[in-house]
Amino acid sequence: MDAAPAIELRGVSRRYGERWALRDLSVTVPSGQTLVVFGPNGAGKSTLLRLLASLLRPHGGEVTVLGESLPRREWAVRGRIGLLAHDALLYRDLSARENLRFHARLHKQPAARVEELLERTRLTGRADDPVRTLSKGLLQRVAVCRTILHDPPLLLLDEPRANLDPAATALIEPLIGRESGRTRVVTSHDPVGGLAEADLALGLRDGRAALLAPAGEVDVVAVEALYR
Amino acid sequence: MRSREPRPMRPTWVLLRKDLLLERRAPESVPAMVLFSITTFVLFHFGLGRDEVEGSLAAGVLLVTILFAAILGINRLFVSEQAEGGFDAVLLAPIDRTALFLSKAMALFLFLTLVELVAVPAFAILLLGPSPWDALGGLVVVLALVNGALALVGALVSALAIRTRSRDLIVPMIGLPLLVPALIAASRSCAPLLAEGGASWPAAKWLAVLALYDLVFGLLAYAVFDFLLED
Amino acid sequence: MYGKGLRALTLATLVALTATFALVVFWAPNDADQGFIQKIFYVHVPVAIVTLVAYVVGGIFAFKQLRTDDRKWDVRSYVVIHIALIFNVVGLLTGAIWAKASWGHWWVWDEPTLVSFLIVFLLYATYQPLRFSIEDPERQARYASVFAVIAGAFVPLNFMAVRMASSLVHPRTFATAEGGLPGEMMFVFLVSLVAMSLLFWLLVKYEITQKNVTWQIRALRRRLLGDDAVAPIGRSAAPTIAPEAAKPLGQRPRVSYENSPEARSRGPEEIAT
Amino acid sequence: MNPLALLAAAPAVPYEKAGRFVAAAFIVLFACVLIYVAIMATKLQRLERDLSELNRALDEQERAKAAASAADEPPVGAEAS
Repeated sequence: MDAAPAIELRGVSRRYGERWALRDLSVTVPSGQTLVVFGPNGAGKSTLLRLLASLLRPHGGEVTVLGESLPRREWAVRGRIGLLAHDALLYRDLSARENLRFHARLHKQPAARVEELLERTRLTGRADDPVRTLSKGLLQRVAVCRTILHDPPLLLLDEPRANLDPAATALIEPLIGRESGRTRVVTSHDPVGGLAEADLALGLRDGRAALLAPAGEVDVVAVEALYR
Repeated sequence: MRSREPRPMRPTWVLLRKDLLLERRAPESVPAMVLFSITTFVLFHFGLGRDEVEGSLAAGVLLVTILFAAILGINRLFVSEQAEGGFDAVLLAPIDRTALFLSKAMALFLFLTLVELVAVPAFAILLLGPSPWDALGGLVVVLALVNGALALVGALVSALAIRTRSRDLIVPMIGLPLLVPALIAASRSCAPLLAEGGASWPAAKWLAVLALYDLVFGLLAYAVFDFLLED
Repeated sequence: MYGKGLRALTLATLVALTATFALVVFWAPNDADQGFIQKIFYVHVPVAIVTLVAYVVGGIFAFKQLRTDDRKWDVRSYVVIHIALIFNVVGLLTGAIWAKASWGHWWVWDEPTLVSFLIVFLLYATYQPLRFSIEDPERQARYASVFAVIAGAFVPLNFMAVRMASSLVHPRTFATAEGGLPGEMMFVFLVSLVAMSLLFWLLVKYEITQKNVTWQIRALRRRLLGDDAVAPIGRSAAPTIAPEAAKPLGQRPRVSYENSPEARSRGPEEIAT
Repeated sequence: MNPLALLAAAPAVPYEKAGRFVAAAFIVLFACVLIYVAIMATKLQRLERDLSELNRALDEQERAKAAASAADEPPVGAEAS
């Protein structure tokens, strides 16, 4: 991991018509660390993730991800970011293996990588059934495989543990958890769990940074205040 | 399972393979277009009150049917992307985004060819007066150019419409007027082919207009397609 | 600041229009074969030319909006196409009247300009429904610009295809083959063309000024009565965000490449298309 | 050539069949332009109403501010005036 911070936001804002989805946000995340983002729905969490993933262009301020300034050099960060959002980005009529093969070809990864990930998440049994027949938990596991298929240095996870049972969570922890050693931005509604895995905590409220401090200095009460 | 490392296929082929696999796995566009075409021939029979058609009338019936069948296909083109939030999958990949446009245009071209393999013989049997055999060569050329126009304009209009609210209205509303020049040139080229006295090669100027149309709208669509995916 | 040239432009249009009508009715010689009916031509053809040129200009403004992402081009493109649509209706009606006057029925399919005019009208009539069906103003501007660029390129192509398809019944207004127009007619035609162009430009400037005033009042209300007093913008086909408020994103990289590793090592320069 | 002579020399405007069409064409042009002006007029009215509303709001704010500043002024100020 190069010494330069993985993410640097200075005065970043994003507008939706006349409403500000993100307003004047400045955050720096050193590489290898985890930023956990708290905040009620509509506070701008998903907007922040999509902005970091170069899917949304900033309407103000500077965004530097993995040393590349967006949106000018957005092609340079493509393929180096793993986004796990509510949409699984999988084609319902194709099987898990076909989906992952498709993503592997898009990211120029060998087919062996797909097989390795299927085994690590114990999906080989259901790998050839159409994705639409899989339960939500299995679907999330396939989505996790798709997220880290191209070994991205930066992970953007939107409530990764939603509808996952403890067994599945244990399975994907080494892949997208802290011990994966990647820089991670995780959105969460669970103050205790979120703070536990965070190096840096960011509280968003109406698109502004209501709370920004290292995880150690933030207590659960401050996080819950965001939701009131 | 293939043992050797897959050659890094150009992104266009990767996307096209996926579209063809999707259509094979859950066929929805091609059968619908085929059935629609044949039903339309029956409607034309009763609508025009004629057992046989030839010359420019035959060209018109065939091409209008293909045009409207294509509208069905165009409407379904990006649905698989939109449904799964699939656009993000392509936008996140380190590929040139116009590969999506090229792959969708090629997919529609192949679907249209498949449909015409069934629809044209059906048309010949049901409605066409003169025998189609000697017209076959010319028909293949004209229909290839028409499929090109439908695929290029269709892919762009479909991408334009897919992320709006009234998407299946926008496609015919914008697509049909845009395709009028292509239809004019195509029907004027097909008319001599299906003429009563025997097929004669279409006038070169109409084929040129059709080719020019494909070229202009192909390049234009290729240039502006990226803007549709940005946010 | 949009409205400063408005008064002068209105006067110029007034002078040009009255001159046109005076010349047409009192001075222009009657056409040899069509007689007095030919006078409709002094309204129909200039309006037709202004409409087609306006559609192409709307396409050019849209292309600039795509290139610079500056919303003022979107406003101009929208207004130009909006007024061109109105002129298109006038062109169609006067064309139909001329067809009735000289050939006896309201619609003549052999008449290329009239037919291509109808097709172009059908296409551009979908411009506002398309804008209306997109909520996010950013995307609305971008999708409308893509449409305008495509439709702008469509206009000449359509005109060519339709003209080739129909036998040439339409009197060639300036074809030099039959010696074209005698001097006086050409002069009146040019005056009329100038008048119609000025009228078009006046209406465009008028609408842009009106939109600008509406935005300024909205901003003033926001400053005076605070954010909640401002009614949320309903869905509208017209651009709803003032160009100044939506700061342009500046030049966007139009870089195409095979895949990221080579691209990064090669560090391609920004290709300004 | 004084205007009167010009008028006299003008060709008569035939008002039977042909003339009516030409007149119709010009009327269509004017009709569309006037319809457009009418639409813009309604928008102008709405603008005028908004503007007057804003003026009233500004007056109220100034009155409120004036009242507020008068209220919290120390008594000294009161005797002096």
